[in-house]
Amino acid sequence: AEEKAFQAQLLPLAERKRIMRTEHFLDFFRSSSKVVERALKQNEEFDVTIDYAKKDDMMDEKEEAMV
Amino acid sequence: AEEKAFQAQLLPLAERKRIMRTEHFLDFFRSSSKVVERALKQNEEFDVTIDYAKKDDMMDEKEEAMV
Amino acid sequence: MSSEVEETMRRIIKHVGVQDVIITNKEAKLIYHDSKTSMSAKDAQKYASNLTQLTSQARSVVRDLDPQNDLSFFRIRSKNHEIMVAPDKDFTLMVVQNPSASEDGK
Amino acid sequence: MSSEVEETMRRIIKHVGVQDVIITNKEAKLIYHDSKTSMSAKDAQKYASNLTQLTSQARSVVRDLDPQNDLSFFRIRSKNHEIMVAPDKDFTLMVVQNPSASEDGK
Repeated sequence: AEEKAFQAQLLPLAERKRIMRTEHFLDFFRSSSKVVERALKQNEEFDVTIDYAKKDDMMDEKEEAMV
Repeated sequence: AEEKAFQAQLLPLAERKRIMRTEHFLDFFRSSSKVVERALKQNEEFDVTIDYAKKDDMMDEKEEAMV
Repeated sequence: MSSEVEETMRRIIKHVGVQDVIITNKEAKLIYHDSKTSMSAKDAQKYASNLTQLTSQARSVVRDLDPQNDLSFFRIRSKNHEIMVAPDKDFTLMVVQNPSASEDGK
Repeated sequence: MSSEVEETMRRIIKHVGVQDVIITNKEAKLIYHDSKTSMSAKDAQKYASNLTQLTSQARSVVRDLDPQNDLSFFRIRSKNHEIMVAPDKDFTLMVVQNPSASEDGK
């Protein structure tokens, strides 16, 4: 029953698909996905919160590589 | 009067200085400042939210430089 | 969904460590949801609601410092995840990544 | 203040675009405050209180997804600033940067 109540709150699939085809959505999506993709790339190259306590050596190597 | 009330809430300078000399504070400071300095360095190299609308060309250059 | 959106989504979900991609409308209702960790639509909706609330709180902090300014992006690092939120007036893109996955993969 | 802390603080405040550095204790009271924009101690305190509140909200979102997990760092980008918050159990370090300053400076 709870599951049913939840399903009822969801936007219908057809409506979601319609929204995602609007120019308004595409404008949003183009800029927001760019920011996210750049941040993902940054994280792959360098983790700012690498656990320095446990991985100090690893970190130092990375830090040097970055400079 | 408001200013006075605010000053009264502040930790006394001597107390602040004492805290900043404790090992407990130094432990915190060493790790948190490392994370912040790495993030600052990241931002200097690459701004994930560069205004693509206005600065698209600049961005593309940067993105290529990053890859 | 346009092929442009599909292609970008595929690229995002393929990034190392990316677990969940969620898009909501301004009522915080799910418009899109993809997951590598089989997060249910229900959990995704709950998560999105929490993040939407956090987004408006972050927005007020930003405006409190400078009323002319506006929130454009925020990321929350925890031991195991990075949550990224790119909010716009009408939609919000949220991505959950496990950044240490890239370490393990090397 | 130890010379180690002084030296790091000098390095941080010298970073391109850094405007404010704030450290608070767990009651969100100012322990340290340095500013290039002559932010008053009062404004710094108000700012720190807002960010401390946001920190605990971010922490609950993180724990809601995974109770074993904990918040370690978050950054908020706005048009004009990036706010960085590194929270610990007893202290929090907050830095406000204007990242576009580095663009202008080139």
